[in-house]
Amino acid sequence: MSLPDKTTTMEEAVAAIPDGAVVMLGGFGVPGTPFTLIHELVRQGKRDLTVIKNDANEAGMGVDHLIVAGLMRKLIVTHLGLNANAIAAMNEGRIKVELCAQGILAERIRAGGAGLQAILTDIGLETELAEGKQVIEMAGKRLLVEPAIRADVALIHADCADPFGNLTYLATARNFNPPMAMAAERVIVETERLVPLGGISPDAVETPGVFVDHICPLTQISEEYGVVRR
Amino acid sequence: MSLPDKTTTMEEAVAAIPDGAVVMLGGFGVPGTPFTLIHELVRQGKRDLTVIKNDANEAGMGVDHLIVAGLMRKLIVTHLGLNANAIAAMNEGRIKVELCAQGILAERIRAGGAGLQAILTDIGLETELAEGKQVIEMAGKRLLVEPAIRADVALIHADCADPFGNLTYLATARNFNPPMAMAAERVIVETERLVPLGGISPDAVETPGVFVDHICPLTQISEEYGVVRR
Amino acid sequence: MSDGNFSENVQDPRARMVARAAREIAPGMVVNLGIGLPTKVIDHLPEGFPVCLHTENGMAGIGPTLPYEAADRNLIDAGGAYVSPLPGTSYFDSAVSFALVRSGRLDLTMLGAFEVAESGDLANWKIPGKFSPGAGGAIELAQKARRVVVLTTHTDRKGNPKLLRQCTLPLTARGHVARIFTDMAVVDVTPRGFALVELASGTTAKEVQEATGATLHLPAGDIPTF
Amino acid sequence: MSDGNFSENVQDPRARMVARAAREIAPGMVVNLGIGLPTKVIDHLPEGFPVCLHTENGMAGIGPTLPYEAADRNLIDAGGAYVSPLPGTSYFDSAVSFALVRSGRLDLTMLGAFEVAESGDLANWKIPGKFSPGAGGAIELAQKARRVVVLTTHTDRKGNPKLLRQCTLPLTARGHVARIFTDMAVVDVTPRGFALVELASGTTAKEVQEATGATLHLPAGDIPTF
Repeated sequence: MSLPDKTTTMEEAVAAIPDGAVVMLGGFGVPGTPFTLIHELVRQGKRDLTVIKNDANEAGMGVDHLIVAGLMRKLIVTHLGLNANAIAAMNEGRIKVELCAQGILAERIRAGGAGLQAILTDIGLETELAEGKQVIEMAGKRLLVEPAIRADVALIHADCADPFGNLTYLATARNFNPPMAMAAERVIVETERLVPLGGISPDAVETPGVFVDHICPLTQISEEYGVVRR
Repeated sequence: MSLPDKTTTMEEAVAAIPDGAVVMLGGFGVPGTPFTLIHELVRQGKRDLTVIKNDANEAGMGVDHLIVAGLMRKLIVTHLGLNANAIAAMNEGRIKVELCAQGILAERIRAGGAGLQAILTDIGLETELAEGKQVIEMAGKRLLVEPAIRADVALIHADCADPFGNLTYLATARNFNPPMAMAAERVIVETERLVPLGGISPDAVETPGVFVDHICPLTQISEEYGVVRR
Repeated sequence: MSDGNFSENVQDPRARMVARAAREIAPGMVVNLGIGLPTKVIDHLPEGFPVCLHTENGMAGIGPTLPYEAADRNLIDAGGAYVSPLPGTSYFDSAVSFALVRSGRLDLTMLGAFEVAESGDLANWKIPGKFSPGAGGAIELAQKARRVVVLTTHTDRKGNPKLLRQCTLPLTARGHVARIFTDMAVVDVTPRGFALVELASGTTAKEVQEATGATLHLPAGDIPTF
Repeated sequence: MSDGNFSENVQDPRARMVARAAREIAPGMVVNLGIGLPTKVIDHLPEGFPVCLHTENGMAGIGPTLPYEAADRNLIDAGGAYVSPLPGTSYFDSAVSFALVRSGRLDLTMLGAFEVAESGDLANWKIPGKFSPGAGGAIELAQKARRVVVLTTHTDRKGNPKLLRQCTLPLTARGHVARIFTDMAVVDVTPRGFALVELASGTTAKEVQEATGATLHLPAGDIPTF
């Protein structure tokens, strides 16, 4: 037996994404955001996207490009306080925004990746985050039904990949990438480094290649990936 | 800041477990089973235990010692086909056995570790595994409510630990250990190797020390841990 | 493992069934082979064949099984066999292992059976009063693999059919079996019921029908053999 | 970070509040410090103090913050500050990060506040019509840390009290705040309502009551100062 090769170009991998797709984007702030894949989404002019991401990055970087280019219909997010463009687009009704508690967004995505239909939680009960949600009673306790989330596509930023799609991440660039890399019909990875099969120890793999469809090696790390001077 | 030291002796760590405790045991077959901690449970004669484990090991090893010594009241398990003692004890009513689908047991434990109350799944619908379980309707689909599981104690086998309780596992000895290590009020680890703080790369940690209470270095690896000649 | 090609000219009927089942695996698939007959499929895959074998105790990319002397005490498959890694293998915990199964990343599973119904129902984990050790991972494999096929002898030890109109034993999963490989035939589960697809060489359609506990629909033209 | 001891003799009232709050952290705790004032608590911990600081973007064991020049582009806290690891630090994904919070492994969280009610209700994430960027991880921190304390100025910029009988803003969590550190006092949330525990030096109980939008229960004897 041998493991198949999933390396491809970014152009080709992104070309398969249809307009109207539901797209998960890894990252929390700068670390782990697939900036180059987002640029390719913009370059190919994919429209009417529903984007799922922890945050809206900052003005002029990452997910903000999709807002400015008018390619995003809806944003499912935990916090967009650092991006005035995103807040303005929300307030002016140019994008629809759904706000989630951060850990519940992570768990809903993970549940999607785990093939579960929903999780039951008391997080957000008696707050306005519970409004409109299904409530059930279990063992005498009222709980919120938080449905699993899956996407058409997940765009993932890895530090290192092998051709089968086994991935590792660095430090806090891990964040939402592993759960998202399990929760989409098509998982596209940009990687800072590509190593041969066997180049990642089987114990060190953080996302098993089984979940991954396309590996796109990055040819350069643009300044968006860098340290932000504030 | 510095991270606290959680190393202790196995005698002391196990002494804190009360009779009647709900105890999770890592392992799938031989790999990852905390054989030495189980021996200490038997030596200290902890009674009336509810044990949660993937399988019942084989006659003469691991969880079987608890059955033979009459210390186990109930076993929550996915498969006990390799242990004739366990099947006999079940059939004779000496232990109560609850059978779970393997991945659902893993998810129920993980949900406990994640502070969720339950998961919703279609696994086992229309089979006898669904009998007696709460069913709810979500978006027109009938789903089983599978409650999260937490234990009083989890006994974990690691390949390597640091004094704060960061853990790594080897190969298929990982199995149920990481979810169980998140899902108990008290997590006790036997480790083949103890390294100083910083001896495990922060990216390589498989169970963060935050979840762990006690680290017990093994002084020897008994033959139970070895390759089984069949 | 055979030498660059799928096995040919296997004589023993069971081995022939296993060899035929191996040809069900397409390049690039992620496959879980159940305990028993299905595990033997591995021996009939061409060397270097691009396939990712999954085992539910936490490994993707199973390599060849190892003898006792060469075994790694921490590396088994779900049946307890000592296996080896390939370049590109990964290990993961039991929750991730079934996440893969339930979320649709498992292209194919090959399972054993006590009974299969013409509706695709499968019973393979419990004989009430005789054998009830728990289903392990079978429920999820049978319910969630993208394609579920069964490898089984066509009849049990007493000669009773295992392919039936309805299962009599507790079900593993309802309506998910797509194809059955036996020592006598390859049989598909269709909306009309069982359909004969191929015959073991030396076996007639009539013999297969007589050993089957439900109507066997025959194809229009010649029936291929394996 | 101070030199082996908790900070003493801090003059600025806000800095004094932060220094006092730092003494709330017991050795061995796992602690999450919210964005803003709570983050500054770190500067008042004795060097080498045994504490595990958690940040919700996926790290346990935060070390000192780093200047721009020394920063690692992949290593930030949830507020975006560039931080460093300690010996024994671990990184994990966002699901694991909140598993830790919700399952009871977070001993203490220190949060900022717009409003705190005498019942322990907290509002700190939304001012309808003005400010609604999302709650991030605050809901789970406020609802599930074993102990929730708040650091806030006693009044807002216009001098209006932030400690109230009832919150007027959308809640972050209901009934979980145990203690409030302000520039004027340390106040506990008790079954009877707010209880004055300590006074900032130079402040009187009467001044604190006047700046508080609910009854402040006074202790029987002398009131310690900080």
